[in-house]
Amino acid sequence: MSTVVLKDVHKDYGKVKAVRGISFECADREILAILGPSGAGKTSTLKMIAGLESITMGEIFENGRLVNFLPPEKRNTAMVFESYALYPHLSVYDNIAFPLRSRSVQLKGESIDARVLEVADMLQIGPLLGRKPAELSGGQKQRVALGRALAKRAEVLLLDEPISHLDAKLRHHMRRELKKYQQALNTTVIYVTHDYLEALALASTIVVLNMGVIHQTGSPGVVYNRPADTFVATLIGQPRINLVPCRIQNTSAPELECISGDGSFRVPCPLPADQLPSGCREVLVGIRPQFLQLTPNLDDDGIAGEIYVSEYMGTDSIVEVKVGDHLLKVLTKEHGYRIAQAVKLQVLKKDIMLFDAQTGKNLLNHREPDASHGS
Amino acid sequence: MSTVVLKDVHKDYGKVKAVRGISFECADREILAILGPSGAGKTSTLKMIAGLESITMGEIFENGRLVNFLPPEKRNTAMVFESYALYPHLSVYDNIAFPLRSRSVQLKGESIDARVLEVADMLQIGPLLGRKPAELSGGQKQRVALGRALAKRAEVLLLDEPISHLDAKLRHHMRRELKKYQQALNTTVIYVTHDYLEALALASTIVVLNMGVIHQTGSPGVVYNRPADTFVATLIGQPRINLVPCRIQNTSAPELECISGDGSFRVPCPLPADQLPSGCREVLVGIRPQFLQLTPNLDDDGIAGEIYVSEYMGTDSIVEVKVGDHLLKVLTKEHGYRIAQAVKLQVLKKDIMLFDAQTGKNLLNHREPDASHGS
Amino acid sequence: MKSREQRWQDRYLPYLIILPALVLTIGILYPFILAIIYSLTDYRLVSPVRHFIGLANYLDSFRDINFWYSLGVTLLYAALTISIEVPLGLGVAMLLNHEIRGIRSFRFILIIPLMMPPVIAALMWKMIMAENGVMNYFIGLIGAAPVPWLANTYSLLSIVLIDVWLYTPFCAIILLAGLQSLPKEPYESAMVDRASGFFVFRRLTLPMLKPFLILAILFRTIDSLKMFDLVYATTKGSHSTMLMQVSAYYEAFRWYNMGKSLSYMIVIWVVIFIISRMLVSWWNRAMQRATGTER
Amino acid sequence: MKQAQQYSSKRQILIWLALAGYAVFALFPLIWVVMMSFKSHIDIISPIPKFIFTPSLDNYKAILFGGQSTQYEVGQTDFLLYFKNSCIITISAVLLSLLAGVPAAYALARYRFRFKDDIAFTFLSFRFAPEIAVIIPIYILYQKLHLYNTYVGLIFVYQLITLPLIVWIIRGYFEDISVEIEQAAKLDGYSWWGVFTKIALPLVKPGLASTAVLAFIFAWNNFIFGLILGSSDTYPSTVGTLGFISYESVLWGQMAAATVITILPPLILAVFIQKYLVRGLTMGAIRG
Amino acid sequence: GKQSGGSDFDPASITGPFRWDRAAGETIKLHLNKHPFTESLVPTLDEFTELTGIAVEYSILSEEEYREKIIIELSSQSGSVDVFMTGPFTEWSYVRAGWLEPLESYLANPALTNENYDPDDFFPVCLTANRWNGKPGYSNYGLGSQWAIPVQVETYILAFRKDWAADLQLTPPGNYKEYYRFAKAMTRDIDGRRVHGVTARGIGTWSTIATGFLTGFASSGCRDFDDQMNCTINSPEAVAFTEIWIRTLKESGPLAWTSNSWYDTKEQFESGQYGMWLTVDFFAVGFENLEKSRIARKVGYTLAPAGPDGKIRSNMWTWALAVNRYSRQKLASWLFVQWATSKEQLRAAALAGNWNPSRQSVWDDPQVASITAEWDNYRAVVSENLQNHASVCFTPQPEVPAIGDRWARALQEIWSGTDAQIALDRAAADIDRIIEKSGMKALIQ
Ligand SMILES: Nc1ncnc2c1ncn2[C@@H]1O[C@H](COP(=O)(O)OP(=O)(O)OP(=O)(O)O)[C@@H](O)[C@H]1O
Ligand SMILES: Nc1ncnc2c1ncn2[C@@H]1O[C@H](COP(=O)(O)OP(=O)(O)OP(=O)(O)O)[C@@H](O)[C@H]1O
Ligand SMILES: [Mg+2]
Ligand SMILES: [Mg+2]
Repeated sequence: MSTVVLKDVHKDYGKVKAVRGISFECADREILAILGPSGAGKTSTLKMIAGLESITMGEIFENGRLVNFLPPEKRNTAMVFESYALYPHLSVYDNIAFPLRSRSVQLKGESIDARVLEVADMLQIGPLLGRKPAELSGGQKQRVALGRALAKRAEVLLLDEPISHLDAKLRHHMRRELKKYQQALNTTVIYVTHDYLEALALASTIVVLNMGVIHQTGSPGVVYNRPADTFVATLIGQPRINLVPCRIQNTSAPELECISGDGSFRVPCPLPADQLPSGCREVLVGIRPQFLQLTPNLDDDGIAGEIYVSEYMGTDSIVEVKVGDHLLKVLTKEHGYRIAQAVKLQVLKKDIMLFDAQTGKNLLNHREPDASHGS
Repeated sequence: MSTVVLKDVHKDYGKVKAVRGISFECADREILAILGPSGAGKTSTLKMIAGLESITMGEIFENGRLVNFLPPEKRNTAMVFESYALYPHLSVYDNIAFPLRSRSVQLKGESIDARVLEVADMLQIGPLLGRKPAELSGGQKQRVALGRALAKRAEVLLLDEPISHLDAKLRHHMRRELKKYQQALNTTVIYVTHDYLEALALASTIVVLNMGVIHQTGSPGVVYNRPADTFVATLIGQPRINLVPCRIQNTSAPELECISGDGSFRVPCPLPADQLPSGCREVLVGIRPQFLQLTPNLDDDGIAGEIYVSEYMGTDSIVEVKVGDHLLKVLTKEHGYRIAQAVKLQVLKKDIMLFDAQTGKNLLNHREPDASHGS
Repeated sequence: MKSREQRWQDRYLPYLIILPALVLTIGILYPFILAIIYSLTDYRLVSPVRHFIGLANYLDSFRDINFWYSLGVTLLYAALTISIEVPLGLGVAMLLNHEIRGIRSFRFILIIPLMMPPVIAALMWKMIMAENGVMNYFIGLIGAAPVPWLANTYSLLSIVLIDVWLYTPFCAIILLAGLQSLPKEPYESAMVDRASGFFVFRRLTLPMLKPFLILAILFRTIDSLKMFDLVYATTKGSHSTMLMQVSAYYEAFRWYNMGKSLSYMIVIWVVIFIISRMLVSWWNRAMQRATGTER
Repeated sequence: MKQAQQYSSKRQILIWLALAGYAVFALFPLIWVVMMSFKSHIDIISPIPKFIFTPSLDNYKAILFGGQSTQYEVGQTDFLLYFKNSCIITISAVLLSLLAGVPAAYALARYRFRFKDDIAFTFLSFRFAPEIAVIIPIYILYQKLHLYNTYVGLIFVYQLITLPLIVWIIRGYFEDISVEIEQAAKLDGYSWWGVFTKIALPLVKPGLASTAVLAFIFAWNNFIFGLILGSSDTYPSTVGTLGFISYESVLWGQMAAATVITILPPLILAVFIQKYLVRGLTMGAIRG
Repeated sequence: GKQSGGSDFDPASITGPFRWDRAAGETIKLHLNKHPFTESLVPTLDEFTELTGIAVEYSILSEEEYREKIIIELSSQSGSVDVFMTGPFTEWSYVRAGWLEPLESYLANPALTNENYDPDDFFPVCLTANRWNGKPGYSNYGLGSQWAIPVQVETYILAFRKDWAADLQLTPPGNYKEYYRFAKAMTRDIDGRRVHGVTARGIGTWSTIATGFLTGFASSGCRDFDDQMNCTINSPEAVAFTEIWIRTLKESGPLAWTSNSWYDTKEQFESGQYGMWLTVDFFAVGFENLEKSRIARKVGYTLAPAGPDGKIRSNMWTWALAVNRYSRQKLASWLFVQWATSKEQLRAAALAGNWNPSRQSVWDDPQVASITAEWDNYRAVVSENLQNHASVCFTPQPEVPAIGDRWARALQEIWSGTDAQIALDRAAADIDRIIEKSGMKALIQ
């Protein structure tokens, strides 16, 4: 049984406020991802959970027990450091075996061997076991760091961008292995990443952190489909979401419409008038590039625009469409568009998000939860 | 004018052969990406170009001049190290200003200031200028390292995974800035990455490296659409390409067909019989997940299969479809498939790749170059 | 052209950098050689003439049981001091490495003994260890009989005690600086790995600190094998404290036998040379191991 | 600066106690010396050690101003001269050693070249020689070269003490600097000198400072070189301090006062240096 | 000025009337031992320069350092020292090494020695002690050239706590059996603290021999060498005396006798913890110092205990000024020696604490005499000693330091439990070897 609970935790480094009162709960045996841009306070949070950084304010509980003052060696955690923190004088094998030999684990020769080999195999570093860290490439070091944490089989596994230096293939493999490992050993995992895909693919809960403040906590589906605010919406999804400043107006259309300043962009308002916060008329309309349909057929309904630029991205192209003063990104599989070609853009009402122009808050957030996220 | 040419370059670390004879040319003012998995020899190659590692064998030319023995400080290169290698005793400002104060650049006070601020602005590290590296987060350190290299405005810029620690948004921003910078200053850039998307988006030439050997050199479009072999094909593209071992057979179909061992998978052979290497019958058929169309309509043509697992990935889902003994990945926007649901898979002949089962070499590589890659 | 320039750099730059130090060194080399030559003569301070007598001084010494005794006492002395000072210094350094309140004052206090010139320190200690001195006074307080600290049987140990007092701070400083230069991250990860203090000490601190430990041992070995001041100032070299350099002093300055005295000192020089050679190659290996860059 | 470990108060107290225990051992003789410097001779030779006495400044007066001393024990008025000599010789010797030795240490740490280990060992082997062994040959040489009883001669011979220490200990610190940081500096366009002065030196500053202090202390405390190779113009203060062993008794009080004064410079130096004995922000990150 | 020196300088070549300014403009270099004589000399050096036009540089060191330094300076034969302090048995080494300038022809030359100098005013024993003909053997004592002019003299007398003796109703010992008993009787607890009957030097160097021990040894009729330069420190009488000497120390002496240097011993005695010390007479200055000593006015002085034949042979030492044979300013050097050992200078020195004076006239000076007036019968004892009992008790030969150190080590061994005969036999054998090697035997007549 291992839960981790943070209650209004703060971390100051002198004048720098790295973490400004965050609270979340990580349930037993779940993978919780802390997602945030560079400098958000992810590493600081993780180090506080590990007991490596003092807590400026607030409380951290592990298994219901207050651990603010428990030294790291008394907690049953394992951690992968962003900078690896390998033992320079030990071979890869001994690095991985190190926690196993410590008093808290104290395995004997053969079982150490078995565990090290198992982990090495999983991380594909078998042939490197005899080398010293100085003789490894960046990605290899990172895998050793991961191996060291995994070999220990701690109750709580803290991972700080553990696979950022691996290639896509290996990363994919690692993600799977990690999930298998976590399920087999019933470990609680807190996973720090700046990669939303990783968070979506791995975690059951995502905590979105920025500038030391939590913007949203939720399941991957919720975070993706119902971002709490524009920050979360832009952080997640690539190419990033289109945000168009609009006014909500009562037009001739059957329902309210969101219309941009120059009138070039107009979409139906996904909220009925009575659900709009009173007085709120200035909004940001958010539409993910995938949800914009591009058609060369100018007779179709939709927003008129012209192709501005088109970027080839393997299978898909990212096409930027100029609509009035706005550039909208569209993800499409068609590569045939010419620059300056006139097109129409279509969008389903269900794919339209609405954010408060002032606060950035999502105005739709009382909608039903969307259950469509995957395995 | 800055070209970089490698001729049969080798690098051994004692018994470890990190680079085993690679040759490529980086034209003036181009961005060349070295793409490869962890341990491929990317960093080693870069360090040899910078003059930081001795060259075990082979020759490196910069601007046509042999530089094997030129000390690093005499070359006009800048480099971002994988491990940042920031100067721990200097503030961020001084770290960035450091190369500007060197004898080879020798800027004076104000112009240094201007350059540092410009770079800091571009990298969004303005507020951090007064801090020491130890007070930075991982991503911030990486940006400082990048800033230091950019500030110098060297003729050749060597970047070793320079944005691996940044979030998607920032990464995107950086990529753009880098491109702008490169175009403005006419810098030649060699960019090491394990991220194929980065390579595709940035580079005009991609060198695919694995185990110290070059698998392919080419433009992004060529590398993506006409991978030299299965290694390149699987390295690039996410989810990775489906490879199905097949035999080429003369069936009742109008052309040759590729049929898997159990017969469950069959697709037309993209090559006419006379273009097949003699005796080659065992092949790997490669189809990217994007090119497989999934239809619940069992009356349609196509390969019959059933849904095995479905993974939610934001907009798309990765659906694995069981076809006989094979699992094929399909990228789709439809999320509604049930496990074990029977489906049909369709693929266009132009989207089928063919690899030699023994050597892994792409059998289609004498086809016309595909010009469909974007801006 | 370029490649030649580079090769020139590669080849000669290091020598160039070392040159000033080397020049100083070579200047001092001359007296060394002179000393060796004198040791092959019957050089007496009170005699104007010197004759070359080959290895006679050495053979003479080797036949003299006092020589062997002296050598034995010297080795014993070095072994005793080093085996106390280095572990104790390590302990002190590790205590001083904690960032706790008041640690700065402690760091300062604990190196003060080093600042006493050894001769003076020894005189002061002699006073403290006198029959009516403070040591016996304190011992008397707990009811024990006064101890003749500097008389034959105790004198070597007493001088070892003074040496420990004087030079433990030296070890502590070197080791503290060493501890401070260790990378911090492995410690953090070891903490998370729940390694016990002792385990971390044995598996992390010791191996990474080894180069510094060896340096401390090296310098202490060199200095204690040629220890002179403390003995000279306390017992003037009673039988049990007849270290090699004290013997050599007697031969040269009291009995005028410069040649013989030099033979003693050349022998101790050789002993130090051999031990240091071993320590230095050990240091080289440890240095590479600690950073994981074995060649 | 942040400190990862949080000390429980129990642990702090334990560390404190252990340190205090050692501090008593380290300080006791010194306290005794300081007390002695304020005692009269009759109190000093008291058969029962005196902890309570009427302090007087007579001893200090005697050594600083010579002046009033009893009929048979004239104070040593040259002490201040010797003190000045010590300062000149020791500081110059340490500076010379730093100037020549630190670059050498750097080369030994960073470059690979032929005879490297032998050269390094040669530096060290200087310290092997028992002082008494080399002192006579040096004396004879100095007489010939007119270096006898000169500052230059003494500064030169003090290299025997300071140079090996500086080369060897600093070399260790240089070896600790991550190679990549220096490589980065090279790429940034700096020659070895630039890298050395702008990167390597600042990074080893703490080690440099403490080693320089050690070298200073060892040189300051040396006795035999000054005695044999100097004369009344150039004697260092150690020789002066021993001068308080008068013909028929040791002037313990004055000697103690002189000792207190003699250890002041290293002490003051150590106060300044003390902050370098603490890991700066820069340290800890230098090993790759 | 002109050079009046060099190893072949002949003082007889100088003629004419005596003039102080004969060597004006020269500079001489003194090497001085830390000593009351030095202390009184240094402030008056300007007077000398004024008188003679000779500039003086000097270096002062404590005794141990002084001895090392002077040997090195002299052995360099570079003339880096002109005038230095020395004394009887150390001179013997220097004489054989040829470092000393014989002074009798300077004394005899009226062009060089002024008529008021009055060499006969020196105690005869003091001049004798600084003469030697370079040949080994006791019969050569006091023969030959005058190598140095004494500035001070020390002899050995017995200092004891007369207050304790009175308490215990003891009379001071007249022989060494009594000496043993006297020490034993005074060893007891006073106020719960142990006090000891006797103290003495005990470090393993010749100074341990040269002091009270040698006085007792010689008084007991023993010698260190026979006429053939065979070591006799292990003769039956010698062993008997040595045994009783060590036994006394062991049973009634300091706990750590083997680390007792002269100043430890003096402090011990002055701290009031010891009953008796066969010591050098001038230490009385310290004992009687009311400010610094706990035993001032509590000490009695008497002659050293006598041997079986009733004779007392008190060992002695003089500090004396000698001239370096390799000096390049011998004339100036001699003028300095003459000036520094003049009646006026030595009187001033004595008044400044240079004890005991080497000139009869100074010793008899009322002002000088008044200093010691309150020191029990110190004056009488010292006078008696100088008249009748004092002489250097080592046999003249250049290896005194080596044999003295070896001998002292034997005493330490005996103190640590080795049988006296065995320890002394071994020492004698070693000493014979030293003499053998030194080539002395060839010089015996
Ligand atoms: N100093 C060294 N000694 C021995 N082997 C080394 C050394 N440096 C690198 N290697 C090995 O050489 C190979 C190539 O290393 P390199 O650092 O070039 O890889 P890379 O492509 O940069 O990988 P990554 O993406 O993980 O950083 C790896 O197998 C690595 O283990
Ligand atoms: N030791 C320190 N002193 C001062 N400020 C610090 C220190 N460590 C971190 N910070 C600051 O605190 C903030 C949070 O840092 P943290 O390392 O937690 O970020 P992060 O979310 O892990 O970022 P990244 O993804 O770049 O690693 C950053 O702005 C950083 O500059
Ligand atoms: Mg971080
Ligand atoms: Mg790399």
